[in-house]
Amino acid sequence: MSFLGFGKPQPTSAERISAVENELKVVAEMHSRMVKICTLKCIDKTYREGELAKGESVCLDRCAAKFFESHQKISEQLQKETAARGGGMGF
Amino acid sequence: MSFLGFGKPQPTSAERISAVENELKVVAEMHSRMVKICTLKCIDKTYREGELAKGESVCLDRCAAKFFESHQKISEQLQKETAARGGGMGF
Amino acid sequence: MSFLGFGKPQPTSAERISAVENELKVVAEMHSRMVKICTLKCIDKTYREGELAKGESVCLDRCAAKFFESHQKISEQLQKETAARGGGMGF
Amino acid sequence: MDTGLTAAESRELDQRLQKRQVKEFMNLFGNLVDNCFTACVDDFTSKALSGRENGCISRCVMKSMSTQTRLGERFGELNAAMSNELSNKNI
Amino acid sequence: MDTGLTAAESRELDQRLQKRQVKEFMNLFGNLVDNCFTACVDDFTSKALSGRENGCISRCVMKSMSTQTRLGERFGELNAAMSNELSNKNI
Amino acid sequence: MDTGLTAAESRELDQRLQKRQVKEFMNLFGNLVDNCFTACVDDFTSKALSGRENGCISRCVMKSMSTQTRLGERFGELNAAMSNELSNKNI
Repeated sequence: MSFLGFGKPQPTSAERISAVENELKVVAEMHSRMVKICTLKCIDKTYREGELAKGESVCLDRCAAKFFESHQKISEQLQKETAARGGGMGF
Repeated sequence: MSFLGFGKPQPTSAERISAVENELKVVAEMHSRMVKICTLKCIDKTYREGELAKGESVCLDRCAAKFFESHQKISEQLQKETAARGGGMGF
Repeated sequence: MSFLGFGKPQPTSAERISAVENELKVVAEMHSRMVKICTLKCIDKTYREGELAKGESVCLDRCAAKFFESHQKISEQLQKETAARGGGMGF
Repeated sequence: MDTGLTAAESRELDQRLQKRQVKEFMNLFGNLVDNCFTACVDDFTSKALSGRENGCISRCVMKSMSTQTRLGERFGELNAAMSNELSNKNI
Repeated sequence: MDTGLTAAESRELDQRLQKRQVKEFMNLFGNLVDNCFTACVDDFTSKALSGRENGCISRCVMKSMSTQTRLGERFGELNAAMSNELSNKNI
Repeated sequence: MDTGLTAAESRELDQRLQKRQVKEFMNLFGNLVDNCFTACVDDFTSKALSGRENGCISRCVMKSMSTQTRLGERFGELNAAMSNELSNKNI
Protein backbone atom coordinates (compact mmCIF):
# COMPACT_ATOMS: atom_id res chain seq x y z
CA MET A 1 0.00 0.00 0.00
CA SER A 2 1.90 3.05 -1.22
CA PHE A 3 -0.83 5.63 -1.72
CA LEU A 4 0.76 8.02 0.77
CA GLY A 5 4.03 7.98 -1.09
CA PHE A 6 6.09 5.89 1.35
CA GLY A 7 8.28 3.11 0.08
CA LYS A 8 10.20 5.14 -2.47
CA PRO A 9 13.99 4.52 -2.64
CA GLN A 10 15.65 6.11 0.38
CA PRO A 11 19.41 6.49 0.88
CA THR A 12 20.36 5.97 4.54
CA SER A 13 19.65 2.91 6.64
CA ALA A 14 17.64 4.86 9.23
CA GLU A 15 15.47 6.33 6.52
CA ARG A 16 14.86 2.94 4.94
CA ILE A 17 13.72 1.56 8.25
CA SER A 18 11.52 4.57 8.92
CA ALA A 19 9.92 4.24 5.51
CA VAL A 20 8.88 0.62 6.10
CA GLU A 21 7.86 1.42 9.66
CA ASN A 22 5.67 4.27 8.46
CA GLU A 23 4.07 2.12 5.80
CA LEU A 24 3.16 -0.53 8.36
CA LYS A 25 1.94 2.16 10.75
CA VAL A 26 -0.40 3.51 8.09
CA VAL A 27 -1.81 0.02 7.53
CA ALA A 28 -2.18 -0.62 11.27
CA GLU A 29 -3.97 2.67 11.84
CA MET A 30 -6.29 2.08 8.92
CA HIS A 31 -7.11 -1.33 10.39
CA SER A 32 -7.86 0.12 13.80
CA ARG A 33 -10.08 2.86 12.34
CA MET A 34 -11.95 0.26 10.29
CA VAL A 35 -12.63 -1.89 13.35
CA LYS A 36 -13.98 1.09 15.27
CA ILE A 37 -16.20 2.38 12.49
CA CYS A 38 -17.58 -0.99 11.32
CA THR A 39 -18.32 -2.04 14.91
CA LEU A 40 -20.32 1.17 15.25
CA LYS A 41 -22.16 0.60 11.96
CA CYS A 42 -22.88 -3.12 12.28
CA ILE A 43 -22.90 -4.40 15.86
CA ASP A 44 -26.03 -4.29 18.02
CA LYS A 45 -25.10 -2.34 21.17
CA THR A 46 -27.38 -4.25 23.53
CA TYR A 47 -25.11 -7.31 23.46
CA ARG A 48 -27.95 -9.72 24.09
CA GLU A 49 -25.92 -12.37 22.22
CA GLY A 50 -22.22 -13.20 22.51
CA GLU A 51 -22.01 -14.62 18.99
CA LEU A 52 -22.05 -12.53 15.83
CA ALA A 53 -25.52 -12.73 14.26
CA LYS A 54 -25.63 -13.68 10.58
CA GLY A 55 -26.71 -10.15 9.68
CA GLU A 56 -23.88 -8.63 11.68
CA SER A 57 -21.27 -10.83 9.98
CA VAL A 58 -22.49 -9.93 6.52
CA CYS A 59 -22.63 -6.26 7.49
CA LEU A 60 -19.01 -6.40 8.72
CA ASP A 61 -17.82 -7.94 5.43
CA ARG A 62 -19.56 -5.28 3.37
CA CYS A 63 -18.49 -2.50 5.70
CA ALA A 64 -14.85 -3.59 5.32
CA ALA A 65 -15.15 -3.60 1.52
CA LYS A 66 -16.83 -0.19 1.47
CA PHE A 67 -14.29 1.21 3.90
CA PHE A 68 -11.42 0.14 1.63
CA GLU A 69 -13.14 1.53 -1.43
CA SER A 70 -13.77 4.84 0.36
CA HIS A 71 -10.20 4.95 1.59
CA GLN A 72 -8.79 4.52 -1.90
CA LYS A 73 -11.27 6.90 -3.48
CA ILE A 74 -10.59 9.63 -0.91
CA SER A 75 -6.85 9.15 -1.26
CA GLU A 76 -7.07 9.63 -5.04
CA GLN A 77 -9.39 12.63 -4.80
CA LEU A 78 -7.14 14.24 -2.21
CA GLN A 79 -4.13 13.89 -4.49
CA LYS A 80 -6.01 15.38 -7.42
CA GLU A 81 -7.47 18.28 -5.47
CA THR A 82 -4.23 19.05 -3.69
CA ALA A 83 -2.42 19.16 -7.04
CA ALA A 84 -5.18 21.34 -8.56
CA ARG A 85 -5.08 23.81 -5.66
CA GLY A 86 -1.28 23.75 -5.72
CA GLY A 87 -1.44 23.24 -1.97
CA GLY A 88 0.99 21.36 0.25
CA MET A 89 0.08 18.68 2.78
CA GLY A 90 -1.91 21.04 4.99
CA PHE A 91 -4.45 21.32 2.10
CA MET B 1 -0.60 -3.79 38.03
CA SER B 2 0.88 -6.55 35.91
CA PHE B 3 -2.10 -8.00 34.07
CA LEU B 4 -0.58 -7.19 30.69
CA GLY B 5 2.53 -9.13 31.51
CA PHE B 6 4.95 -6.23 31.92
CA GLY B 7 7.34 -6.17 34.84
CA LYS B 8 8.82 -9.61 34.25
CA PRO B 9 12.62 -9.89 34.67
CA GLN B 10 14.33 -8.21 31.71
CA PRO B 11 18.05 -8.44 30.89
CA THR B 12 19.32 -5.12 29.52
CA SER B 13 19.08 -1.75 31.20
CA ALA B 14 17.09 -0.20 28.35
CA GLU B 15 14.58 -3.03 28.51
CA ARG B 16 14.20 -2.68 32.28
CA ILE B 17 13.45 1.01 31.89
CA SER B 18 11.03 0.37 29.04
CA ALA B 19 9.21 -2.22 31.10
CA VAL B 20 8.59 0.16 34.00
CA GLU B 21 7.76 2.98 31.61
CA ASN B 22 5.21 0.78 29.83
CA GLU B 23 3.64 -0.29 33.10
CA LEU B 24 3.18 3.34 34.16
CA LYS B 25 1.87 4.22 30.73
CA VAL B 26 -0.79 1.53 30.99
CA VAL B 27 -1.88 2.91 34.35
CA ALA B 28 -1.90 6.51 33.06
CA GLU B 29 -3.95 5.58 30.04
CA MET B 30 -6.42 3.61 32.11
CA HIS B 31 -6.78 6.65 34.37
CA SER B 32 -7.42 8.97 31.47
CA ARG B 33 -10.00 6.62 29.92
CA MET B 34 -11.76 6.34 33.27
CA VAL B 35 -11.99 10.13 33.65
CA LYS B 36 -13.48 10.47 30.17
CA ILE B 37 -16.01 7.69 30.55
CA CYS B 38 -17.15 8.49 34.11
CA THR B 39 -17.50 12.19 33.27
CA LEU B 40 -19.78 11.14 30.41
CA LYS B 41 -21.79 8.78 32.63
CA CYS B 42 -22.12 10.98 35.73
CA ILE B 43 -21.75 14.71 35.06
CA ASP B 44 -24.69 16.87 34.03
CA LYS B 45 -23.72 18.53 30.73
CA THR B 46 -25.62 21.78 31.33
CA TYR B 47 -23.07 22.96 33.89
CA ARG B 48 -25.60 25.02 35.80
CA GLU B 49 -23.48 24.47 38.91
CA GLY B 50 -19.70 24.71 39.32
CA GLU B 51 -19.62 22.33 42.29
CA LEU B 52 -20.10 18.58 42.07
CA ALA B 53 -23.64 17.73 43.18
CA LYS B 54 -23.94 15.03 45.86
CA GLY B 55 -25.43 12.64 43.31
CA GLU B 56 -22.62 13.30 40.85
CA SER B 57 -19.93 12.60 43.47
CA VAL B 58 -21.50 9.31 44.48
CA CYS B 59 -21.94 8.37 40.83
CA LEU B 60 -18.22 9.07 40.18
CA ASP B 61 -17.15 6.86 43.08
CA ARG B 62 -19.30 3.97 41.89
CA CYS B 63 -18.33 4.49 38.27
CA ALA B 64 -14.64 4.29 39.23
CA ALA B 65 -15.22 1.05 41.15
CA LYS B 66 -17.23 -0.49 38.32
CA PHE B 67 -14.65 0.63 35.77
CA PHE B 68 -11.88 -1.13 37.68
CA GLU B 69 -13.96 -4.26 38.10
CA SER B 70 -14.78 -4.28 34.37
CA HIS B 71 -11.14 -3.68 33.48
CA GLN B 72 -9.98 -6.64 35.53
CA LYS B 73 -12.81 -8.89 34.39
CA ILE B 74 -12.19 -8.11 30.71
CA SER B 75 -8.45 -8.60 31.11
CA GLU B 76 -9.02 -12.07 32.61
CA GLN B 77 -11.60 -13.07 30.01
CA LEU B 78 -9.31 -11.90 27.21
CA GLN B 79 -6.47 -14.04 28.51
CA LYS B 80 -8.71 -17.08 28.78
CA GLU B 81 -10.31 -16.68 25.35
CA THR B 82 -7.01 -15.91 23.65
CA ALA B 83 -5.51 -19.05 25.16
CA ALA B 84 -8.58 -21.11 24.16
CA ARG B 85 -8.49 -19.84 20.57
CA GLY B 86 -4.72 -20.31 20.49
CA GLY B 87 -4.52 -16.82 19.03
CA GLY B 88 -1.77 -14.25 19.42
CA MET B 89 -2.20 -10.67 20.51
CA GLY B 90 -4.26 -9.66 17.49
CA PHE B 91 -7.03 -11.97 18.84
CA MET C 1 2.14 30.90 22.35
CA SER C 2 3.67 30.26 25.75
CA PHE C 3 0.69 29.75 28.01
CA LEU C 4 1.83 26.27 28.98
CA GLY C 5 5.18 27.56 30.12
CA PHE C 6 7.31 26.20 27.30
CA GLY C 7 9.94 28.38 25.68
CA LYS C 8 11.71 29.42 28.87
CA PRO C 9 15.54 29.50 28.72
CA GLN C 10 16.86 25.94 28.66
CA PRO C 11 20.51 24.90 29.04
CA THR C 12 21.32 21.92 26.80
CA SER C 13 20.87 21.70 23.06
CA ALA C 14 18.51 18.73 23.28
CA GLU C 15 16.31 20.58 25.75
CA ARG C 16 16.20 23.69 23.57
CA ILE C 17 15.06 21.62 20.62
CA SER C 18 12.49 19.80 22.73
CA ALA C 19 11.11 23.08 24.01
CA VAL C 20 10.48 24.45 20.53
CA GLU C 21 9.18 21.09 19.34
CA ASN C 22 6.74 20.96 22.26
CA GLU C 23 5.54 24.49 21.61
CA LEU C 24 4.82 23.64 17.97
CA LYS C 25 3.16 20.40 19.01
CA VAL C 26 0.81 22.28 21.34
CA VAL C 27 -0.16 24.61 18.50
CA ALA C 28 -0.63 21.73 16.03
CA GLU C 29 -2.81 19.83 18.47
CA MET C 30 -4.91 22.88 19.24
CA HIS C 31 -5.39 23.35 15.51
CA SER C 32 -6.49 19.78 14.98
CA ARG C 33 -8.92 19.91 17.91
CA MET C 34 -10.39 23.15 16.54
CA VAL C 35 -10.95 21.62 13.11
CA LYS C 36 -12.73 18.63 14.63
CA ILE C 37 -14.95 20.63 16.96
CA CYS C 38 -15.87 23.43 14.52
CA THR C 39 -16.66 20.92 11.76
CA LEU C 40 -19.03 19.25 14.20
CA LYS C 41 -20.64 22.55 15.22
CA CYS C 42 -20.93 24.17 11.78
CA ILE C 43 -20.96 21.71 8.89
CA ASP C 44 -24.18 20.09 7.66
CA LYS C 45 -23.64 16.34 7.85
CA THR C 46 -25.80 15.45 4.84
CA TYR C 47 -23.18 16.81 2.41
CA ARG C 48 -25.73 17.72 -0.20
CA GLU C 49 -23.33 20.44 -1.39
CA GLY C 50 -19.57 20.24 -1.97
CA GLU C 51 -19.04 23.97 -1.42
CA LEU C 52 -19.18 25.66 1.96
CA ALA C 53 -22.51 27.46 2.31
CA LYS C 54 -22.34 31.13 3.32
CA GLY C 55 -23.79 30.29 6.73
CA GLU C 56 -21.25 27.51 7.26
CA SER C 57 -18.33 29.81 6.42
CA VAL C 58 -19.48 32.48 8.84
CA CYS C 59 -20.10 29.85 11.49
CA LEU C 60 -16.54 28.49 11.04
CA ASP C 61 -15.03 31.98 11.46
CA ARG C 62 -16.97 32.63 14.64
CA CYS C 63 -16.34 29.13 15.95
CA ALA C 64 -12.59 29.64 15.49
CA ALA C 65 -12.71 32.96 17.35
CA LYS C 66 -14.76 31.50 20.19
CA PHE C 67 -12.51 28.45 20.38
CA PHE C 68 -9.44 30.65 20.83
CA GLU C 69 -11.17 32.80 23.41
CA SER C 70 -12.28 29.68 25.33
CA HIS C 71 -8.80 28.20 25.08
CA GLN C 72 -7.18 31.30 26.57
CA LYS C 73 -9.87 31.75 29.21
CA ILE C 74 -9.62 28.12 30.35
CA SER C 75 -5.83 28.28 30.39
CA GLU C 76 -5.94 31.34 32.67
CA GLN C 77 -8.60 29.90 34.95
CA LEU C 78 -6.67 26.65 35.23
CA GLN C 79 -3.53 28.49 36.30
CA LYS C 80 -5.45 30.48 38.91
CA GLU C 81 -7.32 27.50 40.33
CA THR C 82 -4.26 25.28 40.36
CA ALA C 83 -2.34 27.96 42.26
CA ALA C 84 -5.26 28.46 44.69
CA ARG C 85 -5.56 24.72 45.38
CA GLY C 86 -1.79 24.47 45.67
CA GLY C 87 -2.02 21.50 43.34
CA GLY C 88 0.50 20.24 40.81
CA MET C 89 -0.18 19.43 37.17
CA GLY C 90 -2.55 16.57 37.94
CA PHE C 91 -5.02 19.20 39.35
CA MET D 1 5.95 -7.28 1.36
CA ASP D 2 9.39 -6.87 -0.23
CA THR D 3 10.93 -4.32 2.09
CA GLY D 4 14.29 -4.09 0.35
CA LEU D 5 16.08 -3.97 3.72
CA THR D 6 19.37 -5.62 4.69
CA ALA D 7 19.43 -8.27 7.42
CA ALA D 8 20.67 -5.78 10.03
CA GLU D 9 17.98 -3.32 9.08
CA SER D 10 15.36 -6.05 9.29
CA ARG D 11 16.46 -6.89 12.82
CA GLU D 12 16.21 -3.25 13.90
CA LEU D 13 12.82 -3.04 12.24
CA ASP D 14 11.63 -6.18 14.05
CA GLN D 15 12.42 -4.61 17.41
CA ARG D 16 10.45 -1.50 16.54
CA LEU D 17 7.56 -3.58 15.27
CA GLN D 18 7.45 -5.51 18.54
CA LYS D 19 7.09 -2.21 20.39
CA ARG D 20 4.35 -1.21 17.97
CA GLN D 21 2.53 -4.51 18.53
CA VAL D 22 2.54 -3.98 22.29
CA LYS D 23 1.22 -0.46 21.76
CA GLU D 24 -1.48 -1.66 19.39
CA PHE D 25 -2.56 -4.40 21.72
CA MET D 26 -2.82 -1.86 24.54
CA ASN D 27 -4.99 0.38 22.34
CA LEU D 28 -7.15 -2.52 21.31
CA PHE D 29 -7.61 -3.59 24.91
CA GLY D 30 -8.39 -0.02 25.97
CA ASN D 31 -10.95 0.39 23.20
CA LEU D 32 -12.55 -2.90 24.20
CA VAL D 33 -12.93 -1.77 27.82
CA ASP D 34 -14.31 1.62 26.73
CA ASN D 35 -16.73 0.07 24.30
CA CYS D 36 -18.08 -2.68 26.55
CA PHE D 37 -18.23 -0.47 29.66
CA THR D 38 -20.08 2.25 27.75
CA ALA D 39 -22.55 -0.24 26.26
CA CYS D 40 -23.15 -2.36 29.36
CA VAL D 41 -22.79 -0.27 32.52
CA ASP D 42 -25.44 2.33 33.20
CA ASP D 43 -26.63 1.69 36.69
CA PHE D 44 -24.77 3.63 39.38
CA THR D 45 -26.96 2.77 42.34
CA SER D 46 -24.35 0.27 43.50
CA LYS D 47 -20.58 0.04 43.25
CA ALA D 48 -20.35 -3.61 42.18
CA LEU D 49 -21.23 -4.85 38.71
CA SER D 50 -24.70 -6.43 38.63
CA GLY D 51 -25.36 -9.87 37.16
CA ARG D 52 -26.89 -8.25 34.10
CA GLU D 53 -23.86 -5.98 33.61
CA ASN D 54 -21.45 -8.87 34.07
CA GLY D 55 -23.28 -10.93 31.47
CA CYS D 56 -23.42 -8.05 29.03
CA ILE D 57 -19.68 -7.34 29.39
CA SER D 58 -18.84 -10.99 28.90
CA ARG D 59 -20.94 -11.23 25.72
CA CYS D 60 -19.53 -7.91 24.52
CA VAL D 61 -15.96 -9.19 24.87
CA MET D 62 -16.78 -12.39 23.00
CA LYS D 63 -18.53 -10.57 20.21
CA SER D 64 -15.75 -7.97 19.97
CA MET D 65 -13.17 -10.71 19.59
CA SER D 66 -15.17 -12.34 16.80
CA THR D 67 -15.56 -8.93 15.16
CA GLN D 68 -11.84 -8.34 15.42
CA THR D 69 -11.08 -11.74 13.89
CA ARG D 70 -13.56 -11.39 11.06
CA LEU D 71 -12.50 -7.85 10.17
CA GLY D 72 -8.86 -8.91 10.39
CA GLU D 73 -9.47 -11.58 7.74
CA ARG D 74 -11.32 -9.16 5.45
CA PHE D 75 -8.63 -6.52 5.98
CA GLY D 76 -5.91 -8.97 5.01
CA GLU D 77 -7.72 -9.98 1.82
CA LEU D 78 -8.58 -6.44 0.79
CA ASN D 79 -5.10 -5.16 1.56
CA ALA D 80 -3.50 -7.94 -0.48
CA ALA D 81 -5.87 -7.23 -3.39
CA MET D 82 -5.09 -3.52 -3.24
CA SER D 83 -1.32 -4.10 -3.08
CA ASN D 84 -1.50 -6.34 -6.16
CA GLU D 85 -3.53 -3.78 -8.04
CA LEU D 86 -1.05 -1.04 -7.17
CA SER D 87 2.04 -3.05 -8.14
CA ASN D 88 0.37 -3.98 -11.46
CA LYS D 89 -0.21 -0.28 -12.10
CA ASN D 90 3.41 0.55 -11.29
CA ILE D 91 4.88 -2.03 -13.65
CA MET E 1 6.14 0.26 43.36
CA ASP E 2 9.37 -1.71 43.63
CA THR E 3 10.84 -1.12 40.21
CA GLY E 4 14.03 -3.13 40.71
CA LEU E 5 16.03 -0.49 38.83
CA THR E 6 19.53 0.77 39.60
CA ALA E 7 20.06 4.43 40.53
CA ALA E 8 21.23 5.32 37.02
CA GLU E 9 18.23 3.60 35.49
CA SER E 10 15.94 5.42 37.89
CA ARG E 11 17.38 8.77 36.80
CA GLU E 12 16.83 7.95 33.13
CA LEU E 13 13.32 6.81 33.95
CA ASP E 14 12.60 10.04 35.84
CA GLN E 15 13.45 12.09 32.77
CA ARG E 16 11.13 10.05 30.63
CA LEU E 17 8.38 10.31 33.19
CA GLN E 18 8.69 14.09 33.24
CA LYS E 19 8.15 14.11 29.48
CA ARG E 20 5.17 11.84 29.97
CA GLN E 21 3.72 14.15 32.62
CA VAL E 22 3.96 17.11 30.28
CA LYS E 23 2.26 15.09 27.57
CA GLU E 24 -0.48 13.94 29.91
CA PHE E 25 -1.11 17.45 31.17
CA MET E 26 -1.40 18.63 27.58
CA ASN E 27 -3.93 15.88 26.85
CA LEU E 28 -5.88 16.67 29.96
CA PHE E 29 -5.95 20.35 29.13
CA GLY E 30 -6.99 19.61 25.55
CA ASN E 31 -9.80 17.30 26.69
CA LEU E 32 -10.98 19.98 29.12
CA VAL E 33 -11.19 22.57 26.35
CA ASP E 34 -12.98 20.13 24.02
CA ASN E 35 -15.42 19.07 26.68
CA CYS E 36 -16.31 22.52 28.01
CA PHE E 37 -16.43 24.13 24.56
CA THR E 38 -18.69 21.36 23.23
CA ALA E 39 -21.01 21.59 26.25
CA CYS E 40 -21.16 25.38 26.56
CA VAL E 41 -20.74 27.04 23.16
CA ASP E 42 -23.59 26.63 20.71
CA ASP E 43 -24.45 30.12 19.56
CA PHE E 44 -22.58 31.25 16.46
CA THR E 45 -24.44 34.50 15.84
CA SER E 46 -21.49 36.42 17.28
CA LYS E 47 -17.74 35.88 17.42
CA ALA E 48 -17.25 36.71 21.11
CA LEU E 49 -18.28 34.44 23.96
CA SER E 50 -21.58 35.55 25.52
CA GLY E 51 -22.02 36.05 29.25
CA ARG E 52 -23.93 32.80 29.46
CA GLU E 53 -21.20 30.90 27.60
CA ASN E 54 -18.48 32.45 29.77
CA GLY E 55 -20.30 31.44 32.92
CA CYS E 56 -20.90 27.93 31.65
CA ILE E 57 -17.23 27.46 30.70
CA SER E 58 -16.08 28.74 34.06
CA ARG E 59 -18.39 26.34 35.95
CA CYS E 60 -17.39 23.52 33.60
CA VAL E 61 -13.70 24.05 34.37
CA MET E 62 -14.35 24.10 38.12
CA LYS E 63 -16.47 20.99 38.01
CA SER E 64 -13.99 19.18 35.75
CA MET E 65 -11.18 19.92 38.20
CA SER E 66 -13.22 18.53 41.08
CA THR E 67 -14.08 15.49 38.97
CA GLN E 68 -10.41 15.00 38.15
CA THR E 69 -9.44 15.26 41.82
CA ARG E 70 -12.17 12.92 43.05
CA LEU E 71 -11.52 10.29 40.39
CA GLY E 72 -7.77 10.61 41.02
CA GLU E 73 -8.33 9.69 44.67
CA ARG E 74 -10.57 6.74 43.82
CA PHE E 75 -8.12 5.59 41.14
CA GLY E 76 -5.26 5.63 43.62
CA GLU E 77 -7.20 3.60 46.18
CA LEU E 78 -8.47 1.06 43.65
CA ASN E 79 -5.09 0.70 41.99
CA ALA E 80 -3.39 0.12 45.36
CA ALA E 81 -6.02 -2.48 46.31
CA MET E 82 -5.60 -4.27 42.99
CA SER E 83 -1.80 -4.27 43.21
CA ASN E 84 -1.99 -5.80 46.70
CA GLU E 85 -4.38 -8.46 45.53
CA LEU E 86 -2.13 -9.34 42.61
CA SER E 87 1.05 -9.53 44.67
CA ASN E 88 -0.73 -11.76 47.21
CA LYS E 89 -1.71 -14.08 44.37
CA ASN E 90 1.84 -14.18 43.04
CA ILE E 91 3.42 -15.14 46.38
CA MET F 1 8.71 32.73 15.95
CA ASP F 2 12.16 33.55 17.37
CA THR F 3 13.31 30.13 18.46
CA GLY F 4 16.72 31.17 19.78
CA LEU F 5 18.29 28.03 18.32
CA THR F 6 21.71 27.66 16.67
CA ALA F 7 21.96 26.57 13.01
CA ALA F 8 22.75 22.96 13.96
CA GLU F 9 19.83 22.86 16.35
CA SER F 10 17.56 24.29 13.68
CA ARG F 11 18.56 21.54 11.28
CA GLU F 12 17.83 18.85 13.87
CA LEU F 13 14.51 20.54 14.60
CA ASP F 14 13.65 20.64 10.89
CA GLN F 15 14.05 16.90 10.62
CA ARG F 16 11.76 16.32 13.58
CA LEU F 17 9.21 18.73 12.20
CA GLN F 18 9.15 16.88 8.90
CA LYS F 19 8.34 13.69 10.79
CA ARG F 20 5.64 15.58 12.66
CA GLN F 21 4.18 16.89 9.39
CA VAL F 22 3.94 13.40 7.98
CA LYS F 23 2.25 12.27 11.19
CA GLU F 24 -0.18 15.17 11.14
CA PHE F 25 -1.05 14.60 7.52
CA MET F 26 -1.75 10.96 8.27
CA ASN F 27 -4.04 11.98 11.15
CA LEU F 28 -5.80 14.51 8.99
CA PHE F 29 -6.30 11.97 6.24
CA GLY F 30 -7.53 9.37 8.71
CA ASN F 31 -9.99 11.82 10.27
CA LEU F 32 -11.25 12.73 6.80
CA VAL F 33 -11.92 9.09 5.94
CA ASP F 34 -13.63 8.50 9.30
CA ASN F 35 -15.75 11.60 8.99
CA CYS F 36 -16.87 11.14 5.39
CA PHE F 37 -17.42 7.39 5.74
CA THR F 38 -19.49 7.88 8.89
CA ALA F 39 -21.57 10.62 7.30
CA CYS F 40 -22.07 9.06 3.87
CA VAL F 41 -22.11 5.26 4.13
CA ASP F 42 -25.08 3.68 5.84
CA ASP F 43 -26.34 1.06 3.44
CA PHE F 44 -24.85 -2.38 3.90
CA THR F 45 -27.07 -4.30 1.51
CA SER F 46 -24.23 -4.34 -1.02
CA LYS F 47 -20.44 -4.38 -0.81
CA ALA F 48 -19.75 -1.69 -3.38
CA LEU F 49 -20.31 2.04 -2.80
CA SER F 50 -23.57 3.22 -4.38
CA GLY F 51 -23.77 6.26 -6.66
CA ARG F 52 -25.32 8.26 -3.83
CA GLU F 53 -22.57 7.25 -1.41
CA ASN F 54 -19.86 8.03 -3.96
CA GLY F 55 -21.30 11.49 -4.58
CA CYS F 56 -21.66 12.18 -0.86
CA ILE F 57 -18.06 11.16 -0.16
CA SER F 58 -16.78 13.28 -3.01
CA ARG F 59 -18.67 16.37 -1.78
CA CYS F 60 -17.61 15.61 1.79
CA VAL F 61 -13.93 15.59 0.79
CA MET F 62 -14.29 18.87 -1.10
CA LYS F 63 -16.10 20.56 1.75
CA SER F 64 -13.65 19.21 4.31
CA MET F 65 -10.74 20.63 2.33
CA SER F 66 -12.41 24.04 2.18
CA THR F 67 -13.14 23.82 5.90
CA GLN F 68 -9.51 22.93 6.57
CA THR F 69 -8.29 25.85 4.46
CA ARG F 70 -10.66 28.38 5.99
CA LEU F 71 -9.98 27.30 9.58
CA GLY F 72 -6.25 27.27 8.83
CA GLU F 73 -6.43 30.94 7.82
CA ARG F 74 -8.43 31.90 10.90
CA PHE F 75 -6.10 29.88 13.11
CA GLY F 76 -3.06 31.67 11.70
CA GLU F 77 -4.60 35.11 12.28
CA LEU F 78 -5.81 34.33 15.79
CA ASN F 79 -2.56 32.69 16.77
CA ALA F 80 -0.54 35.68 15.52
CA ALA F 81 -2.84 38.08 17.40
CA MET F 82 -2.50 36.04 20.59
CA SER F 83 1.29 35.80 20.31
CA ASN F 84 1.52 39.59 19.90
CA GLU F 85 -0.71 40.16 22.90
CA LEU F 86 1.40 37.82 25.01
CA SER F 87 4.74 39.34 24.00
CA ASN F 88 3.35 42.84 24.71
CA LYS F 89 2.38 41.65 28.18
CA ASN F 90 5.83 40.17 28.77
CA ILE F 91 7.72 43.35 27.82
